[in-house]
Amino acid sequence: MRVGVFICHCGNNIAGTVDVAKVAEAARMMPGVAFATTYMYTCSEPGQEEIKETIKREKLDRVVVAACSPRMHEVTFRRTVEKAGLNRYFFEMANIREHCSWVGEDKALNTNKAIETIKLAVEKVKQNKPLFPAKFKINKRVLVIGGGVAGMQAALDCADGGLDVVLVEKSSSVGGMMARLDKTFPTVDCSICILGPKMVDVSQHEKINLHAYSEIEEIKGYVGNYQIKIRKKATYVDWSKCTGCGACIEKCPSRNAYDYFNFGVAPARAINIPFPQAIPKKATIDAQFCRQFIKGKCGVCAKFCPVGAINYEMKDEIVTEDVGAIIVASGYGLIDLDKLPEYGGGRYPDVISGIQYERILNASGPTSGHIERPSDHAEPKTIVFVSCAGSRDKSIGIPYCSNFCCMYIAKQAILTKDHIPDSQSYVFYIDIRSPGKGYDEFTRRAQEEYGAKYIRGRVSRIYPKGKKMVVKGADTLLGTQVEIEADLIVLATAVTATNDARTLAEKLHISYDQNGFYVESHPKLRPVETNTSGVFLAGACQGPKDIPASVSQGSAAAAKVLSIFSKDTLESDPQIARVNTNVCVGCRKCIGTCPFGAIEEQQLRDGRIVANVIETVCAGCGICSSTCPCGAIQLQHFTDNQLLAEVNALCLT
Amino acid sequence: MSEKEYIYFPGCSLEASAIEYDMSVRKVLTSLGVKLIEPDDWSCCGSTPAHSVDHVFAAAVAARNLAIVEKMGACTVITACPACLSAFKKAHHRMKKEEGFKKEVNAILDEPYNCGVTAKSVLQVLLEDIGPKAVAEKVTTDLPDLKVAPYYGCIINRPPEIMEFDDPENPLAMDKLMGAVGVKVCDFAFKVECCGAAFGVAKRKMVNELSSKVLTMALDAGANCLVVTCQLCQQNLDLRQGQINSTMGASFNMPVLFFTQVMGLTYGYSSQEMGIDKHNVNAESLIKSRRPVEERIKEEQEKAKGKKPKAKKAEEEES
Amino acid sequence: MTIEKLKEAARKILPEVDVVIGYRQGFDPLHATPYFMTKPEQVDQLIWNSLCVQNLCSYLPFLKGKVGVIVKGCDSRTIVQYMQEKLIVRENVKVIGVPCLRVISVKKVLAAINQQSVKEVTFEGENIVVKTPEGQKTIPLADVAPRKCVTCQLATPLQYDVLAGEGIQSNKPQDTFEETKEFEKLSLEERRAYWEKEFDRCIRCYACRNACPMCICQDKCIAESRDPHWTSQRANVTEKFMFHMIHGLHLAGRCISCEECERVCPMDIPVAKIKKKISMDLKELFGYEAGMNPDDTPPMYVFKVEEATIEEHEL
Amino acid sequence: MSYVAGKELRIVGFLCNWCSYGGADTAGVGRFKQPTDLRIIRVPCSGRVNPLFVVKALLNGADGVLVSGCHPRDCHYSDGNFYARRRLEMLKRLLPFLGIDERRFHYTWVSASEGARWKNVVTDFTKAIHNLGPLHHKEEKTE
Repeated sequence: MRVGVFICHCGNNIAGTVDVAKVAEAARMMPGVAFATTYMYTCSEPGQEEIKETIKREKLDRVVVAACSPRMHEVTFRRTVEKAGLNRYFFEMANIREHCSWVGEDKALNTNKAIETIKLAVEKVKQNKPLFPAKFKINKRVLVIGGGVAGMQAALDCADGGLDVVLVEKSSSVGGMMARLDKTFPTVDCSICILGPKMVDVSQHEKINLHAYSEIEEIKGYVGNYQIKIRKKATYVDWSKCTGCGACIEKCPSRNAYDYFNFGVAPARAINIPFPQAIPKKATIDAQFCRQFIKGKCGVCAKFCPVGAINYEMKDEIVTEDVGAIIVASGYGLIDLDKLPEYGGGRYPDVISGIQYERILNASGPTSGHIERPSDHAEPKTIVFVSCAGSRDKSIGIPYCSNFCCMYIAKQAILTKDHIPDSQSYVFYIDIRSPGKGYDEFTRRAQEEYGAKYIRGRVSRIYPKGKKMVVKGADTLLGTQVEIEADLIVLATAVTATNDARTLAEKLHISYDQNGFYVESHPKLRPVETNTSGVFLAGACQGPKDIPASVSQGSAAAAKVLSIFSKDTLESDPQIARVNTNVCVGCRKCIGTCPFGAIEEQQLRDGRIVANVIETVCAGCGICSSTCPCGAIQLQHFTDNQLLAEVNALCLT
Repeated sequence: MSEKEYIYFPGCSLEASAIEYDMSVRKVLTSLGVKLIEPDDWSCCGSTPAHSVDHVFAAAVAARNLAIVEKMGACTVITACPACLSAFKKAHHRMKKEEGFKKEVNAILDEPYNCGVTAKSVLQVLLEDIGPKAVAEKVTTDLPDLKVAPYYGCIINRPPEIMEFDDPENPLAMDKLMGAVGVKVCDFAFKVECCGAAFGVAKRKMVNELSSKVLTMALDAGANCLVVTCQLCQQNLDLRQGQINSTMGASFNMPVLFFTQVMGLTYGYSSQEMGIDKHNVNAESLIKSRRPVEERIKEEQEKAKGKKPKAKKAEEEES
Repeated sequence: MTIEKLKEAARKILPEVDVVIGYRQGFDPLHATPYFMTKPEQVDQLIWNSLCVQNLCSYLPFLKGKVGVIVKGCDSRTIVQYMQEKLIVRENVKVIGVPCLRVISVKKVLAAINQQSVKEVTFEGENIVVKTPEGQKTIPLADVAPRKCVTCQLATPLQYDVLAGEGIQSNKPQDTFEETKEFEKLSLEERRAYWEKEFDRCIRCYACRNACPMCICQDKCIAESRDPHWTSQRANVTEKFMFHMIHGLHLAGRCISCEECERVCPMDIPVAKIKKKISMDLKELFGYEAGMNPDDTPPMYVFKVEEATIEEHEL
Repeated sequence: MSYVAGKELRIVGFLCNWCSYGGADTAGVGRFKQPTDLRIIRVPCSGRVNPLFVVKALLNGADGVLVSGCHPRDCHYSDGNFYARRRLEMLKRLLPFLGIDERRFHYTWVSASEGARWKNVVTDFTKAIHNLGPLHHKEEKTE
């Protein structure tokens, strides 16, 4: 066996704290190693060429690259050795950067650690067997979770690319948060005017199958072949009949249902269509408030519905869809006002959230676009905006910046001036974050043209004084305390993950960070992929994002799906379990423990019952291998012998 | 109601400047069937003067008293003074959390403190251990003219992780108790704003400004009287009210009573028994209209009768 | 008389099965040995007494067709465990249950007669009478009973199709793992030294494994294979230790404490000790006892999303 | 296997590729300094870690073994860490019976985003092992 070891300097990233020359020297002494060298940037074009040539020149049959994390470049180098004629699994990576040069301070110890890490890889690679991926057909349909702007963009791009799209939206209409906005920064064009056409496209595109008012129940399968169970929640209105005429809403007697779309700015009816441009424009009954459900008598809507669409008996319905890839665009949430007691959040009606103000500004909102404050419907003259209301505040567990508040506050200040020329806006801020194209100019306009007074400092307390609200805070630039008597206070409440983000992640088998936002597989280079192949991310479910960023991610995710669907078959990862039927005693323990039901009984000609792995279903976790008492079922590339070789490399003295 | 017993730590000011607080606390708790035992040889709680110079020392002074209570075999000590309360709770909290600190403190003490004592405010005892229901049962007298703004001050419930009582931003304990004894309570936004605290001498003007804000807010809230839990607040707001008027060119005339005094009055004690007369701003004008509680109850019943049909109508609209 | 009932049962069952497994006299009067009966006349040689120690169920997973087997209470846990692990088809096994209060430990008897050859063995009430060249010795059965009999709760088998004799109640105290707890009182160093000393004697004859009813891998055992290569053939204590850990951990949640492993060990290594410790922990963690309820699943092959008894370990 | 005399002990870590291995990467990218003793073996899932690997390591020369997987409910293969939890807990309780201090074996959960947490796990575990000292009386070769 002739193993070649290539040690990467990675500029100074490795060579800075590891004596690479010494490492190479030590590597040459390792049994089975025929060649070892160092290289400045192994991952570079010439670096890979070097590897290919050396393989040929030195007749290497195994290769170890000691460099960064395999999560970074394993794929790159596998391709390299394959090009040089070796099976791509005759390659191992020794992680001497993330796990060594970057975390250890003592050069001698680092060097020793690097040597041992390479020894580990060498021992493993000597145990490696050639593996060959099987091909399997893929189902070229895509599931998009979330009908916000990111989800719709992804759905439309996929559909235009010729894919069948299943779009699942939790609420009764697509549109998401953007549909709630009045105008958008920095162009101040009407939000629904630019979103509306997209919504219509979604509803009319023959390739898009929209499940509104539905949620993901269960996800089974693997890239190329997912089986999705979707729960269509009971609307108590037969949408095939409903024309969206609104007669029922007119007549509905229970008038204090919570208005989710307007974030409770004003009460809604128990039967409702969230907004005029809703897609689909169908009514939904909120059983929490509907008298028919609470009191057991009413039936007014049923009486007045011209098409007899009302059906109080309706039950949730489970539909199944088979797809080959999933785009997650489940969006974001906002913290509740009452999490901010020092601002009187939830206590004083005239302390509202940014999104609520957005609805008040909006012509299709509960006040038809007239700015009036909740308490007495008076037109406010002095409006105070408080940015970072919750954001960048460790004490309530939200250490991060919510990304777009600075900008929408500037927008809202501008719009306020447009609506009420004799009004005065104040903005309390920590920093103005306006890095986007035309963003900083925009925040300046708010101050210079629209006279919004920006105060750098935080608000300590908000309390009522007569009809006014007093905002007490610090001006850190003047180094004084300020008190402003305002009519309306708008809190830029922090962006959070949606409250069901974690449960959805568990169904998808993707990971989320401590704040509940989904983790991309590389923060820079794979921003819309997850570590679960076939599942992609778009929009704010991955972290707070404004509209352009969400839209680009929607398109990016769509592009990713289209590219994997550009082939008819996918290569299955050969790193799956395989049964040695000569050894298997048919105890069936693996069958019971496999999370994917990938193992079945099989009778051999001699009548013996043994286990058999269904290749396309096996995901390669290896639970079977650690369950099997006689080592008959082995996870390829992570077999007992391969792991034992590593253990022995470290332990046997 | 079952006989309750508590170790009661009066603290320095309740023996002197705020003796009326002590009087009212003892009387009110007695009428609620609570027996108070004063620990022998209790000493300074270690508040402001001590902890502003040396934390270990301050903790030791507090812990000395807690150790005494521990030795008495009790696990709770109650006090009316928020300063004592926070001194005790702070010392206990940090000694419990940091083994090193505990050693340091106990090294100074003859009798080590083993962190076995919970300090509670009289307010907390009344609200949680006795409860509004029992508190209400003892009411004999109605004070129709009294409209109180409950003013909690800064430390009775802050910092929350140490004081572990009520809401740090919008406390309601006194509101509930005042409600329970049938006194009109005004919702008041300055419940926990600063009164100027111990700066009365050093920075008089600042204290006057801050206190005057509190009084103004109380007036705006429609109150004609402040109820407090802290004798320092009481001092700044009552004793200095004349001062405030002259510095701020105002004309406040708002009595500032301890919540226990108000409770006592509703229990039928006289102004003298509650030491109302010890205050600067005279509260008599608000109290003199006092009457047996039955009268109020009758009134309310009549009102209710008057209301009935109206309420009915609303019901019909609903359905 | 139990033996008559046994013979009768065996004869009755024989026509329906390919073989009936029982006991007959072994190579000397002190040993009984497993006996495979296929013809009615063989049944006459069947014996039943306190010498019938072997767990005959161990053969079941490896026998095709229908089998009859004589099963003591303790052995019946094997049947149950096989059922849990679907290693036998219960319908294909005719279980002849036999009530039993205790067997003897040959090792203990030989110790009592300081290892002389045995001429004759008879039973008088609760005593065993052993004739040796030097005369005869009467020993109370209780004194030479193996450990498992001392706390045996299964005088009557859990599973049987026919019961030879009347069902009897156990008169023994519950097993409270005293021995295990005692051992845990030793210091870490003492325990480590203990095992290194014990395992050092191991000759890796694999008798413990071969006798174990749950070691279903038998000649496929990873202690002997090269793929996977868990242990080398080197005769050092580490490799021996490793082998016994393999045996122990493979039996986690499966060991029905028949203690055959210990009975057959030629070096008298207390190999059952480790398995008992694991059984104790798993009983405590998951309330699971192997071989008691056919509907259970061994705890290492299932999980709960919330494990009430497992707390996260802090560093 | 070569040692750096006195300074290091032998610590073997089995890390789930999807979470803890990534967490260790994250720690590296964040330059969170850690002791150098740990050697990492990459596995697809904590459920792949047969307790016998831990035993093998401890018997053959490791002074400490660390297994780290995804937080419960967050397993890339949905159930792997649930099996791991049961099996490794069983092992952790068994070790002292064999005369091996159970603190020499630690299993925990670290996600790919928890770089800081990973640093703490490594630092604390290494500290713990150094407090316990070497498990085997082997003559340590110097470089």
